[in-house]
Amino acid sequence: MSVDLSVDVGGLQLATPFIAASGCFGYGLEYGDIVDLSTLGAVAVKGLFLEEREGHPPTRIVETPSGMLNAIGLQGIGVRRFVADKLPGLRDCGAVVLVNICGSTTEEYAEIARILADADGVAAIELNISCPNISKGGMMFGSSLRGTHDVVSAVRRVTTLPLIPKLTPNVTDVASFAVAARDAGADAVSLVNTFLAMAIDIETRRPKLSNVVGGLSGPAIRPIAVRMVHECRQAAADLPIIGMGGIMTSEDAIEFIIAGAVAVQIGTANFVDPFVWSKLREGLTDYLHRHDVPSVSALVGTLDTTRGHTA
Amino acid sequence: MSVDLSVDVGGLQLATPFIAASGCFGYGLEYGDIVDLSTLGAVAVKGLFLEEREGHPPTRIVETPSGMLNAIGLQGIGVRRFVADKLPGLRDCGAVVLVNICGSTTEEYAEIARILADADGVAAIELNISCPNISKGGMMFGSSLRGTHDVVSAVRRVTTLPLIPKLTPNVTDVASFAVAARDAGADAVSLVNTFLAMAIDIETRRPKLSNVVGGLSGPAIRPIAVRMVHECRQAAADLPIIGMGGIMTSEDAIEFIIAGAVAVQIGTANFVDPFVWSKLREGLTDYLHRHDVPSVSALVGTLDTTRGHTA
Amino acid sequence: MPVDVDAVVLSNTQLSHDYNTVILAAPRLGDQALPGQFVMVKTTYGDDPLLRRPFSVFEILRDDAGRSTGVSLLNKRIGVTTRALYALRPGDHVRCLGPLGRPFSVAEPPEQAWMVAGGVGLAAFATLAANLRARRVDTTLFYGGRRADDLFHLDTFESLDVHLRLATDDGSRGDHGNVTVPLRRAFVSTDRTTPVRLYACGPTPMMRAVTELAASEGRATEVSLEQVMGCGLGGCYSCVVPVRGPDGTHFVRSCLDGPIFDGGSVVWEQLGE
Amino acid sequence: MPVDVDAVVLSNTQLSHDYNTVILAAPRLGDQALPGQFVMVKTTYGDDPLLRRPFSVFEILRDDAGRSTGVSLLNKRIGVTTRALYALRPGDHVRCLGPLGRPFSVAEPPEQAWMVAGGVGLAAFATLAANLRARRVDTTLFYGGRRADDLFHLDTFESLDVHLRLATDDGSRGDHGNVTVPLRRAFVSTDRTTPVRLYACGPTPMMRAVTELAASEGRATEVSLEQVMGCGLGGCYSCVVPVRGPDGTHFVRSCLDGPIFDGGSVVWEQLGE
Ligand SMILES: Cc1cc2nc3c(=O)[nH]c(=O)nc-3n(C[C@H](O)[C@H](O)[C@H](O)COP(=O)(O)OP(=O)(O)OC[C@H]3O[C@@H](n4cnc5c(N)ncnc54)[C@H](O)[C@@H]3O)c2cc1C
Ligand SMILES: Cc1cc2nc3c(=O)[nH]c(=O)nc-3n(C[C@H](O)[C@H](O)[C@H](O)COP(=O)(O)OP(=O)(O)OC[C@H]3O[C@@H](n4cnc5c(N)ncnc54)[C@H](O)[C@@H]3O)c2cc1C
Ligand SMILES: Cc1cc2nc3c(=O)[nH]c(=O)nc-3n(C[C@H](O)[C@H](O)[C@H](O)COP(=O)(O)O)c2cc1C
Ligand SMILES: Cc1cc2nc3c(=O)[nH]c(=O)nc-3n(C[C@H](O)[C@H](O)[C@H](O)COP(=O)(O)O)c2cc1C
Ligand code: FES
Ligand code: FES
Repeated sequence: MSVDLSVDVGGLQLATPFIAASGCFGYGLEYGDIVDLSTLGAVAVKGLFLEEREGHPPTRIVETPSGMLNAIGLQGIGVRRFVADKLPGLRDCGAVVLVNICGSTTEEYAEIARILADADGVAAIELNISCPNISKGGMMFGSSLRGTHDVVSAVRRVTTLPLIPKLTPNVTDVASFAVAARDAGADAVSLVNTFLAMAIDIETRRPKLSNVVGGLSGPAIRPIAVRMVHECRQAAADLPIIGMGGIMTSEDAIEFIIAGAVAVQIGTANFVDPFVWSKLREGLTDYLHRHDVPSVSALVGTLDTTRGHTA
Repeated sequence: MSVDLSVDVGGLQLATPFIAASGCFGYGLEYGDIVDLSTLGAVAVKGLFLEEREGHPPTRIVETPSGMLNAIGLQGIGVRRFVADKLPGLRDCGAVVLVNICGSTTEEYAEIARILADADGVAAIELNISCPNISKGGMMFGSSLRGTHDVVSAVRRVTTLPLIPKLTPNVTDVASFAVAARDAGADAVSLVNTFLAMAIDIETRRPKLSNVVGGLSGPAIRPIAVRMVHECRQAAADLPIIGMGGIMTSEDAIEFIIAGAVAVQIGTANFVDPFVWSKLREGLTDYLHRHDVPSVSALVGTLDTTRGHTA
Repeated sequence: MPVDVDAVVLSNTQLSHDYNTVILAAPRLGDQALPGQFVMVKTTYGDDPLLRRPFSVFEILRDDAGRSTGVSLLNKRIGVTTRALYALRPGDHVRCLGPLGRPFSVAEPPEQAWMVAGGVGLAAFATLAANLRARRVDTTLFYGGRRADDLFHLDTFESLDVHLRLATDDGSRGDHGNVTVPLRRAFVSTDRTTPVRLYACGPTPMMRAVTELAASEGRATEVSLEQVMGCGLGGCYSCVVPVRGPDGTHFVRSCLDGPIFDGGSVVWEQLGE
Repeated sequence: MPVDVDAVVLSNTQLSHDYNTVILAAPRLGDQALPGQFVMVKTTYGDDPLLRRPFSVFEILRDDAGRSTGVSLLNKRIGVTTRALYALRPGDHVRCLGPLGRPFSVAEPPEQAWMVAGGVGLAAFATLAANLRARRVDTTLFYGGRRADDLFHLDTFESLDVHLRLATDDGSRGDHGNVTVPLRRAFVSTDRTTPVRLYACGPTPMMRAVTELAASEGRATEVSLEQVMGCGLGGCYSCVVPVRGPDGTHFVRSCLDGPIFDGGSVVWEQLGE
C-alpha cells in the first residue's frame, strides 16, 4: 500500500501536511541550504506589515521549561520588498508560500492583501490576528469576535487567494473565533499562535524581555493547543484547521491530525532540529502504513471521544 | 538583619508565603510524616463538595513536556466528613487550613461555606470556581463574570472567614475576573488553576485521560501564570493575590512575588520533591538578605516594567 | 519515614536488550525497605521528564556485618525514565524517595509461600524471598517470561533457597505457556489444607488470573498493582484502583493503601485494559 | 553546508572549577569549520532545556595524515547547558549543528595578526591561530583572565608560534589589569604604518574598549559578538545586534551576518548592558 500524504486545506493543495510556521523559518530562503523547500507542504513566511519594521530591541527570546518566550516585534522588510526580493527566490525553490500578514488597522491588512493578490507565487494568505507582541493590531483583532469578523471580511473582499486567519489561544472560547472567521469568509483557520506570557529576572527585578511580555511556544503548550484544535473541530467540522503548538516529532503531528487538524505547522522545532522535516514525513508515512490508513485525510479528526483511557 | 517572611493575605496572617496548593497535598495529613505542617504558610486542602465523590476512573494523570494533565474529578470525602475526620488532625499539627470548596450550584457553595463557618480550625475559604475537570460547576462559574460575581457574593453573605476565589486562566482577560471577585466581596484571589488541555494516545486514537480533557499544571505554565499575576496586580493593586503555576524553586516563587503575589501556592512540585518546603524558605530568606529587602511584603509587586532587559 | 536520597550508581548490569539491574548506594533506603515497598525515582534534574516513577526495591544489599549499604532496582525499558535507568553508568546519580507503600504480609512457618511473577514483576520478590528465608518459610517462585533468556536472577533466588517453577511463552525453558501452567499443577499436587500464602506481581491480566485461580482453590492472593503514580505519597489521587469494601466499591489510592492489595477485593473489570 | 552530528565525547578535561575542554569525534564538522564559526549544541534529549546553545569551534583536531577527526570546545560553566558540557564523560553524546556564521577574515603576510581574548573569548582563536600559522602570519595573542590559573591553553597557542601577551585582574600573571593594558603598550611600540589586523572576543565591554582603542590608532577590529541565539540559522530573529549601515542603524542577525562584525559598525550603546 502506498499512502497519500497530500492534503487539501480549503482549496489549497499541499503535498504534505507539514508547514513551516511563521516567524520560525525566516523568509524560508535562510533554510534553502539545508532543506529542500519544495518537499515541505508549505512555508509560512515571517509576518509582514506594509512597511519595514525594526522590531523590539534584544533581549527578544528567553527559554522557559520546555518552551520559549519571544517578543521579536515583527522585524521585517515590509510586503513590497518581500515581493521584490524574496518571492522570486522562493518560487525558484518550488516552495508553496503562505504569506503571514499583520496590520495595525483593517485597512492595512486589506492593502497588504491587495499587493499580494497581484504578486506571482503566493499560495495563500495567513492573517495574523494573534501576534501578542505588538501594541497595535495583531491580537487586538484576534481577541474580539467583531475585530476578527471585520478583518477577515475586509481582506476577503480584496482577494480570491485562500484566506487563513491565525487564531490566538488567549481567549475563553477559541471555537467561537473559528466560527466567526468562517462566517466572515475564511477558507481555513490556523491555530494556535503563542500564549501571552512573561519571565522576570529576579536579580534585577525587571522583565527578561525588552518588550516586558512575549509569546510562549514550544512543547510546553502542546496539550492546550491540541485541546483547542479539538474544540474548533467540534464546533466547525466543515472548516479546515491547521494545527500547531509544540510539535517536535511526527507523533506530535499525528496527535494534532487525529484531534482534527488537516495540516500542521512546525515552529519552535526548527530551532532545535532544522532537519526535522524528513523525519516528520517518514514518521507519518510509517504510522499510516502500520495503521492501515490510506491517506492523511482519512486520519483527520478520527479521535474517539466516546471514552478516554481507563487503565 | 533578620528578614520577615510573614505575610498578610487580606486579613489572613501567614508565617511564610508558601502554601500547599489544593489537590496536590491530599488533606495535608498524608504529608504529616515528612513535613512539619506548622512550618507551612498554610495548607489548601483537596477540593471539597458537599457530598462524597468518587471522581473519574483512571487514567487520571498524564505527563506532558515540563507539565502534567490531571482529571481527578474531585474525588473527595465531602465537607462533613472532612470537618469530622480531618480537621482535628490538622489542628493538632498546627496547620493553617484553607478549605478549597466546589459546588455544582451557587447554593451548594453557600451551604458548604455555612458548614465551615461553624467548624473549628478553618483559616480561610478558597472558592474553587476554576476546576476544569467537572461537568457542572467549577470553571462554569469562573469563566463568566456574572457567575463569578454570583458565587462570591453568595458565599460572602454566609461567612466572615477570609474568602479567596481561585481564578481560572482559561479566559481572555483574567484581571477582569479579579476585579469582579473583589467587587463581590473577596478578600484575596488565588490564581492560576490549571489550563484546560488534552493528550491523545495516537496508537488507540483515544484521549489519554478517561475524562478526555484535563488540567495542565507544572513548570510548563509558569510564564503564563506570572503574566496573569502581573495583570491582576496592575488592574487591582489593592487586592491581595496568591500566585501559583509551576513553582518548583524559591527563585520561581520570588518571580511570582515580584510580579505581585503576596503569597504563593506549590502544587505539582510536591510530587517531584515533597521536601521542597524547607528549600523554599531558605532560598527566599537568602534572597531577601542578599538584596537587603527586610520582608516579603516589601518585595511584593516590585517589578520594574519601565523597561525590560536589553542585552 | 520516607527519605529522599541522591543515590550514586555502584553498578549497572544490562541483562538483555531491555532489562537491567542497577545497584545504588543508599543505606538509609535499604535500612527501612520492607518487602513489596517501592521508591519514586528521578533520573534527571531538568523539568522534562517532570515526575518521578515508581520502582520496587528489588534487593537490599548488605555488607559483611549485615548492615544495609543500598538497594538494587530491576528495570525494564519501556519509556523515558526506564530508558535512562537502563543507560546508567557507575558514578551517575539517581534520586530515590522511599520506601513507600504498604508492604506484603510475610508468611510464617508452617505456611508455605508461593510467589508468582510475570516479567519485571519479579522485582517485587527478592526482598520478600530474603525475609521469608530468614523466617525459614518454604518458598516457591513461579516465574514466567517470553523466552528462556528473558528469565533473570534465577541464581539470586536459588541462593535464597527458593524453589523455581518456570514457564516461557515459547517453551524454551520450563513450561510452555504462561506462569499459571506450573501454578495450576502446583495446586493439583497440593492438599487444600496445606497452608499457602500467595503473592503475585506482573501484568494485570496475569495477576487477575492468579487471583481467580487461587480463589477457585479457596485461597487468597496478595497482588502488587502497577498504577500510574504522580506522587507516591497520597497527595494527588492519581493512582487509584477500584476496591470492594463493606460499603461498596471505592477508588482507593494504591500508593498509600497499596501497592499490595488483597486480589479478591480488587474490582478487576474496572481496573482498565 | 551545516551538518547536525551526534558527536561522541572522546575526552573532557576540566581545566578549573568552571572551565573545561571537551573533544568531540566529529570529522564532518572539523572538515568545514572556518575560524570564528560556531556550532549549536544540545546535550540532552528531553524538551528541557529546549534550545541549543552556541559555542565557538575551539580547535580542529586532525590525524597524522592531516584529516579532520573532530573538534574541541572550550566551555565555561554558567548555566544549564554549560553545566552539562562541564560534566561530560567519554562516551557521552553531544548534538552539534554547524559550522555556522560568518568567519573571521584571515590576515596574510606581511600583515600581522593581533588576537585579543578575554576569558572564554579565547575559544574563538585556536582555529584562527592555526590558519594564520599556515599562512605564516606573525601572530600575537593578548589574553586576559581573572588570575594566573584562569589562563588556559597557553601551550596550544605557543605551539602555534603565537606570541603571548597576558594580563590578569589580580596581577598574578602578566600585566596587572585587563587585556587592554598590554594591548595599549603594543600600540605604542608599533608604528602606525605597520599593517596589523585586529580580532577581539570576550565580554562586550572589553570588545568595545578594544574597538575604540584600535579606532583611536586608526585601526579596525573584527569582533565576535555573543548574543542569545534561538536557532543559529537566521530563522528566529532573536540574535540581532544594532549595526550602522549606509542607510542608518538596523538590527542585523548575528548568527547569519555575524557573529563576526566590524567593531566600528556596531552601535555599542544600544547593544545592552
Ligand atoms: C508500585 C510499582 C512498582 C513498580 N516497580 C517496577 C520495577 O521494579 N521495575 C520496573 O521496570 N518497573 C516497575 N514499575 C513500572 C514502572 O513504574 C514503569 O515502567 C515506569 O513508570 C515507566 O516510566 P517511563 O518513564 O520509562 O515510561 P513513560 O515514558 O512514562 O511511558 C511509556 C509508556 O508506558 C506507559 N506506562 C507508563 N507507566 C506505566 C505503568 N505503570 N504501567 C503500564 N504502562 C505504563 C505509558 O502510558 C507510555 O505509553 C512499577 C510500577 C509501580 C506502580
Ligand atoms: C557565537 C557564540 C559563540 C560562543 N562560544 C562560546 C564558547 O566557545 N564557549 C563558551 O563557554 N561559551 C560560548 N558562548 C556563550 C554560550 O553560548 C553561553 O554561555 C551559553 O549559551 C549559556 O548556556 P547555559 O545553558 O549554560 O546557560 P543558561 O542556563 O541558558 O543561562 C544562564 C545565565 O546566563 C545568561 N546567558 C545565557 N546566554 C548568554 C550569553 N550568550 N551571554 C551572556 N549571558 C548569557 C542567561 O541569561 C542566564 O542568566 C558563545 C556564544 C555565542 C553567541
Ligand atoms: C520566534 C518566533 C517568531 C514568531 N513570529 C510569528 C509571526 O511573525 N507571525 C505569526 O503568525 N506567528 C509567529 N510566531 C508563532 C508561530 O508561528 C507559532 O504559531 C507558535 O510558535 C506555536 O508553534 P510552535 O510551538 O511550533 O512554535 C512566532 C513564533 C516564534 C517562536
Ligand atoms: C492532581 C491535581 C489536583 C488538583 N486538584 C485541585 C482541587 O481540588 N482544587 C483546586 O482548586 N485546584 C486543584 N488543582 C490545581 C492546583 O491547586 C494548582 O492550581 C495548579 O496545579 C497549578 O499549580 P502547580 O503548577 O504548582 O501545580 C489540582 C492540581 C493537580 C495537579
Ligand atoms: S500517587 Fe499520588 S496519591 Fe497515589
Ligand atoms: S539565532 Fe535565530 S536568527 Fe539568529
